[in-house]
Amino acid sequence: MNIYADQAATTRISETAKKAMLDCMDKAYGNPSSLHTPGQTAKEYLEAARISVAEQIGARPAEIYFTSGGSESDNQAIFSAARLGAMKGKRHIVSTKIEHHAVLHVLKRLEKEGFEVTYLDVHGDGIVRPEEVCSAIREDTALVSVMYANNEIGTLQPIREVGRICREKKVLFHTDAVQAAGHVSIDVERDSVDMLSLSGHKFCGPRGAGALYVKKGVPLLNLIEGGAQERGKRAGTENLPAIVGMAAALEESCRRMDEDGRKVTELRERLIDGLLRIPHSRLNGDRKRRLPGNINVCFEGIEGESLLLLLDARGIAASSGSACTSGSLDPSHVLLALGLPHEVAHGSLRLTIGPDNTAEEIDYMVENIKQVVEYLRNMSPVWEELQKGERRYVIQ
Amino acid sequence: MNIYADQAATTRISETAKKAMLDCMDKAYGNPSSLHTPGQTAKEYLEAARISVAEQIGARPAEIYFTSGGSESDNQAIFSAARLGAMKGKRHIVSTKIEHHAVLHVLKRLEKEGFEVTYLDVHGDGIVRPEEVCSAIREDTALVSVMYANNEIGTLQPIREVGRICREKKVLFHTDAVQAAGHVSIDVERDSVDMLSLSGHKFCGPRGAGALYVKKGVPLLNLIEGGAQERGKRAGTENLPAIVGMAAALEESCRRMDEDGRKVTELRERLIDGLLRIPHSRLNGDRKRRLPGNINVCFEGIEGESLLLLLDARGIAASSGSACTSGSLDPSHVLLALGLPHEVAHGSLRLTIGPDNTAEEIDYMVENIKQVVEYLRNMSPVWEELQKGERRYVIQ
Amino acid sequence: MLYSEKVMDHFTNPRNMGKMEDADGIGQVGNAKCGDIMKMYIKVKDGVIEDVKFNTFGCGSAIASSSMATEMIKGKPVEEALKLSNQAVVEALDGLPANKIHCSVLAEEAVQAAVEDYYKKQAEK
Amino acid sequence: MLYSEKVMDHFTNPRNMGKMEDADGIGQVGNAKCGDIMKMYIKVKDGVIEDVKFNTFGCGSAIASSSMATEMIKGKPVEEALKLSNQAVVEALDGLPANKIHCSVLAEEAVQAAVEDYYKKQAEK
Ligand SMILES: Cc1ncc(COP(=O)(O)O)c(C=O)c1O
Ligand SMILES: Cc1ncc(COP(=O)(O)O)c(C=O)c1O
Repeated sequence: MNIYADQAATTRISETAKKAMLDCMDKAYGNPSSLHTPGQTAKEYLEAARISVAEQIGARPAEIYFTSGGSESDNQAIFSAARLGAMKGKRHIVSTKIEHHAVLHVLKRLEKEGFEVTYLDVHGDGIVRPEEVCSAIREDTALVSVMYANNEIGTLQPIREVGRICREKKVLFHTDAVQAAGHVSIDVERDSVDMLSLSGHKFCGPRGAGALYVKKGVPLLNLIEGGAQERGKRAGTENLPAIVGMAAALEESCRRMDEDGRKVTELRERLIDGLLRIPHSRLNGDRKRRLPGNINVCFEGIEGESLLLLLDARGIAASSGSACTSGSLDPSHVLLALGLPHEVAHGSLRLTIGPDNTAEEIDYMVENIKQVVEYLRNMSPVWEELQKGERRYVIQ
Repeated sequence: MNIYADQAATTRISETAKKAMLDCMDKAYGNPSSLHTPGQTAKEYLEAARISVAEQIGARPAEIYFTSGGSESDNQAIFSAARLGAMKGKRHIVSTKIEHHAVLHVLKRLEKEGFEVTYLDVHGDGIVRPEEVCSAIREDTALVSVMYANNEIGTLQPIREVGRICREKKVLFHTDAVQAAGHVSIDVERDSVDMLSLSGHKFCGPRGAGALYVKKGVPLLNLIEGGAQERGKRAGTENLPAIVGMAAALEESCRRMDEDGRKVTELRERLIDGLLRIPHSRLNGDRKRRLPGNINVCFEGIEGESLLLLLDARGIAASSGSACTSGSLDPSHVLLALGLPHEVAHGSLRLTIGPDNTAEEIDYMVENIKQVVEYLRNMSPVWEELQKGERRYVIQ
Repeated sequence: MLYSEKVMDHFTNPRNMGKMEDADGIGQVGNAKCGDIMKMYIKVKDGVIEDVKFNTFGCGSAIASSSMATEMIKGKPVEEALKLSNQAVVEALDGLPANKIHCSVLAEEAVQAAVEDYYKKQAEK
Repeated sequence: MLYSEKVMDHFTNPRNMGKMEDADGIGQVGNAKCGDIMKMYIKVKDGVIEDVKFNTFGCGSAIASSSMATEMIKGKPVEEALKLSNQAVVEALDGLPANKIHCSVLAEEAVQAAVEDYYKKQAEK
């Protein structure tokens, strides 16, 4: 059996999105900046995609800027807000400990430039507390950036509450909704969001297209300078087939959201139940307030990369927050932010599923993960120490 | 007849590139950063594309960074060189008056930050003089950026000579080869280039993928921060299908370069000959040292946008350096750099053709352009003045 | 599309295009450097614009604006022609792109220049 | 692939994996915090490593390095085992990714620790 359970890394492109791309390559081969008919046809495709993407998140078309993906959207939003803030003497940013690197590494660079960043705790459940956002905001806060849903542990952040607080305090609010878009309901009005990032390939759209929502009236600086595309805010010939494919995928995902969400949540619960039957295992992140398709568990006494590779040998494609998968020495900053000790964080497994996964696949995964965990524990000197009582269990 | 003669704006994707993309979507759907088999397969596709692109320009695979397109490559190269230069007190840049906006607008922003930029003249023929590059270089020159081939008038710049000078003077040399790649021979070693930008959709590859060559040992700063993709220099999930499509298209273009170049040059000459038979018309840019597929002419007494729209009505998709096509008030900075007065620059027409264009199409274009120019001149008060002798002809 | 159907219609089939040998008033506005010149000819009889012609060097919307303006003033008393506003031209064309509004202004000015020229010539008679 | 075929072979079919009840020397190196612990058991007869076993908590290359190291010292005199270098392990595995070289170092250290433990126990006898 071959199971792709790493949909948070990237999804397979849907037939709908692929068809939209091919149609676009065929019929809208011109450059949207060109005045002739092929160019103007391309422009029509572009603006139709903009209307469609805007609709799915409750925005106006003129508030949507197309980018090359989630990382670029995050970079542009945060750098822009920071630089504009600095012009008014605001050099403080509020964010969380569990943001994606596309946010964290921008914040690190801003810190080097003299910005001060408050990284909010997410407690044991992986969820930021609105009241802590509130008290972190200062006179000189240029931006609050809190992700909509976490990519590792799937926790949904209280965006509506954070948005309301920022609106009240008149502080710019950005949310990285790369993992949320197409999976949970987003409404920039309801959520009081000023800037929002999303990325096509996380909801069965193509890679290479993303969007940045910027509320009307909120100024935006370029990350990429040059031509007048995207109303002068993002230079470069538009990646039209990917943009059109992304719009089609987002429309489809949002249309099916309720139905798919129910189905996937059910699969997720079945998977979590099965995995937690393995002794000394734990679910990372709040069980309820999480993305429909995210399962993140730790198994004490084993290391994630070897788990992952053995599962791969059995046809299961998964992910881990183990240090070894990242090339760094520390395991995932997200798992550490939950308060997990290093040795336990090394033993994490992330399964991210979608509506194309089946109950049969879930059961296959449970059974095989159980076997592999057992096998690895048998060869693990850490597990030996735990069993002999020479080391204390962290997970009971 | 429907003729696409705006290939410098964007090309139609080739069947080869499209097939490569579809194959990639199908077989390499994983994220190259993932450890499992689908991820590692994707990684193999990615590295194969890198090897292929490197080969076509005489580079090593480790010197190729994939980006979202030409604009991003230009931005990263120039911002990086400037910021690194500034750290050593070097705040001067040498470039030309005819660079693409993706270069010029970056330079404008750097000027605002206190950099000094020397914009070299390109004389009447649209070609920069190596000796002028040489004498413009100063002790504090951080970068020389000269495009390989111009996008409007197609002139080929003396990159080899400029490269040699920069190497001798130990100044970093970047070239925007977006219009050149796949059309004329590029070799980063032979040309002594330190950084080079290219963009997939200009040689029948897909939109949304570009590359930045950076010579081994030349430091590079990120434009987009985040994940560790592209050896930490360009964050964001790789747009793998587009990258793979670009590599396939570049390989094909380079393989066919000699044959196609001969064929296209012949078509170009036929087109130029035909158009120059129209009275008071001129070719912009040196006739010999130009891209095989570029024709740029001015017709005195008429305005480019109306010419363009009437040609479009006859099935000919072309471009113009007229102010009206850009939304600005001044006509193309490139035509002005040639020394053309505004009123003549307004009357420019750019036709950019490829190997899929035919001699029949060329003749159709000549005939129809002749008719439309005549029609527009008949309704032009400027033409009336010229004919009555109340205004002097600029083009004899 | 860049332009409304109306604009494209007036651009591709301009009304009243051409010169007029025995015009009672001629107005020319704009300059070639900026990319737009409009020349308007009017023939007036009993204070009414009996005929009108135009010549334009300029973009699609400049040509369409000239054409539309001539239609709007033909058969109208000169005083009324003087009141032709650029907004009226834009509306009649079902809109113009924001960066092309100046073309309609030029059309308004061309009409005014032609009428003023007519008045001047009348005064000289 | 991330790993060479050799690494994958030793990872998925580790040689000499398991515990040893009557080991003459046991070495344990690394720590769980860093994500790698190797424990190596040796049985020595007449100065020759007659049998060897390992247990490892760690990534694919850690497990493969342990496995390969055990194969390389099995049947060898203890002095020779002491000379086992991490480079030799890397070469035998047809290479390791740059950021995984530390796994081979750990394997070298685990062998040394086991041999030292054997010497110590011998001295205590
Ligand atoms: C010379 C030149 N440089 C840069 C670019 C920008 O490339 P892209 O539109 O792919 O970002 C273009 C084309 O638009 C170009 O012709
Ligand atoms: C939460 C989050 N933000 C940002 C990104 C970056 O998106 P992309 O890889 O499309 O640039 C990702 C995915 O990698 C993500 O999961």
